[in-house]
Amino acid sequence: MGYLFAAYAVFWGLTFAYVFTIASRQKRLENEIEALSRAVKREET
Amino acid sequence: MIQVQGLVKSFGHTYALRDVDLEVTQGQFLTIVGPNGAGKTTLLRILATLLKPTSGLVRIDGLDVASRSAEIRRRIGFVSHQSLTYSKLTVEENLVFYGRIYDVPAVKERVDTLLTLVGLEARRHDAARTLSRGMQQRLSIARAMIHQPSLLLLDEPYTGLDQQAAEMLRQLLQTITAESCTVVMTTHNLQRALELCHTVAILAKGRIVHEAENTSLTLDDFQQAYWHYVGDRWPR
Amino acid sequence: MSFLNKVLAIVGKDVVAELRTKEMFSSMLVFALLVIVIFSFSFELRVENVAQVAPGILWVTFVFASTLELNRSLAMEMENGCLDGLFLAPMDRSAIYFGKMLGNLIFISAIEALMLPIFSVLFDLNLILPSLLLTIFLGTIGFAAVGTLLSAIAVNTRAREVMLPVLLFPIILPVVISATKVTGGILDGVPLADWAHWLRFLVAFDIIFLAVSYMTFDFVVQG
Amino acid sequence: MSKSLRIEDVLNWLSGLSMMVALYLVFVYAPTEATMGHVQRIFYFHVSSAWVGFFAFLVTLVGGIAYLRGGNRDWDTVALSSVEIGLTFTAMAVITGSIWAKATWNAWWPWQQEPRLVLVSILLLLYLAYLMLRAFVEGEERKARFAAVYGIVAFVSVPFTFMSVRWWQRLHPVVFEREGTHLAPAMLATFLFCLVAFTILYFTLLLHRSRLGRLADQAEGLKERLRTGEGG
Repeated sequence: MGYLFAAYAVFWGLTFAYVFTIASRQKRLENEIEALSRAVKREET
Repeated sequence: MIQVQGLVKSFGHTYALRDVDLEVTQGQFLTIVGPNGAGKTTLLRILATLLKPTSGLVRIDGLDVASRSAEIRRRIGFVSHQSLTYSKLTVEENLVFYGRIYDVPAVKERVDTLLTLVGLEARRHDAARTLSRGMQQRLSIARAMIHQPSLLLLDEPYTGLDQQAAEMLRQLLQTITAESCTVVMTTHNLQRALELCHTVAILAKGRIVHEAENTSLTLDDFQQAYWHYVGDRWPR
Repeated sequence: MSFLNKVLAIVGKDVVAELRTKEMFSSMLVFALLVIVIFSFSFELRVENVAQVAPGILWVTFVFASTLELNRSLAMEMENGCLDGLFLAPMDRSAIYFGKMLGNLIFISAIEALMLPIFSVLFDLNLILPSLLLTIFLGTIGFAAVGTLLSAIAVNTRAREVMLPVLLFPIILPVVISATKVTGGILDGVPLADWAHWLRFLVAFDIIFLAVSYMTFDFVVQG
Repeated sequence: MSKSLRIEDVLNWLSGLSMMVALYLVFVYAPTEATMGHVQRIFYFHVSSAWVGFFAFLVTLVGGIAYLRGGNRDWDTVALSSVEIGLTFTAMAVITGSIWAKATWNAWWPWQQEPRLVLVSILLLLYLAYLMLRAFVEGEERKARFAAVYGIVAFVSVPFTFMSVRWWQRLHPVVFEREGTHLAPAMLATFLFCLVAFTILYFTLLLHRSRLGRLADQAEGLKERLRTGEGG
């Protein structure tokens, strides 16, 4: 039973960790893109 | 001979060439000058079929570079800023090897002619790595001429040469162009640029910004024009 | 035939360059001796029967020697931009692939031919058997077929000497497994019928990877 | 944008829901295996993870071929995303498999009994090499091209590795034989549902990861525009 629990814990741990990295990387890039677009706009005007 | 219309080349998000138009006629000698990073090497490598254009039309002898590259390669000789020769092989072995992969008939005779032309007969059995920079450059030109190309592309041929070697190279180029071979050369040396050419073009930030006939152009005028077009990138 | 002539020209100039300097042969000879010395020290205390570990040592040495050779072979083309010189010629890029691949095959085979007698003497085993030579040859084609393609990728990366083994080893693992198995079988005197399927396997690997490498080589070398 | 958002939402909910159902089936619906007991329940997610890993690498192969044919950078993003997801799931398969092996054979890493373990570790190495290659190549376009070629060659080698590992093992005593297809109907149903649920999860992750790739691309483009001070 302990092994079964461990296996599923590993599975969900990894899945959530991966989803979390995707989400945080997306957030960071969205912020970066927003900052960059503002900079580009400033440059052009 | 060469037709370029709306040529664009990008590497990912970086643009090396933006909208280049160019026309070179048979027997013409065109020099392209521009600062480092202007896109000179990229333009020559596209003409030499080593790079594919991102968009735009590039034709050599009416053949499209993207689709008819094999036929074009038979007509062009390319002198890169690297020597393109094997340092462990001798001068003669290098030329014979290139002769074979270019399907040159009677390779030996052709190699003899070329060695005489570039003045390397005495060094024919020496390994290419033992040659001086100037000799390497002449070997490089012989290599590019092995299949008697009708178009010669030279990328910064004067770089790294001393006065004497540069003078020999100039005479060699004069001899070659006298045989009505079309030449496109790049350089960042304005004085060398005006020596042999019929037309001179200025390339900056991936665009041809100026083109002039070399009939009554003085070095001073040309320098003025260069500063005007290249602008802030030129160190004053 | 002009295609074949060009392939042979590429092979020929590699052979001439090597015969002139003999850089690779001398370094490989030293390399083989070193490997044998290191292995004999690291196994000495435990192994009573050399024939048990000989196939493994043999193939590990071959794999490492091939990697060195492949790196060197493409590095020679990168020097002075010679690869550009080949691309400028009016020939199909597959001629470059087959030229380099044949050259690599010849050099790796020559290295192996050099190492086999050394191994035979030091292990006190007769390794020069027709069946074993066939196995080695088939395995070497596999190395050379994939290795030529991957070394063309690796030379364009930073840290190219490390990159080639990282890319190559997991892919040629089936060759190493099967060749080691067959070598073991031959040395143990197992009848042909028991390892013939491994030979077919090696042939299949060689054919498929020659085809895939031939088809993808163009994409590796353009631009 | 709004339309693709809706697809994302649908997939998000669908994968969440199907994973919940899968959990229910695994722990409640499926009967307990007679000889191995509850530990056998690892099987469902273990094999499904391995399946997603394998499927993801197949997608990388397809993405690589499509990229080389058309030059559309989106395919490269898909191929890279798929490798990342594939590696995550392969790692899960390795770890859950190792735990299972410990429970049944009392060994974390039974090389000899379980050739598939060897195969999966080689898959990990292959695609770690893929990521390493991308990290070491200069230039976006060239990176995509090399990665596509390596993705193709790597996947072609998988059946060979599988076969050689299979045959390699045959000379050793086969200690345990797994009763692969002799599953009870309820077990089989659970297993098949898990496969479907995992495949949906895979596509959901792929969608999000590809969006990440496109965002990164966009950011690069903006940076370049700022640097050169000119529109692309």
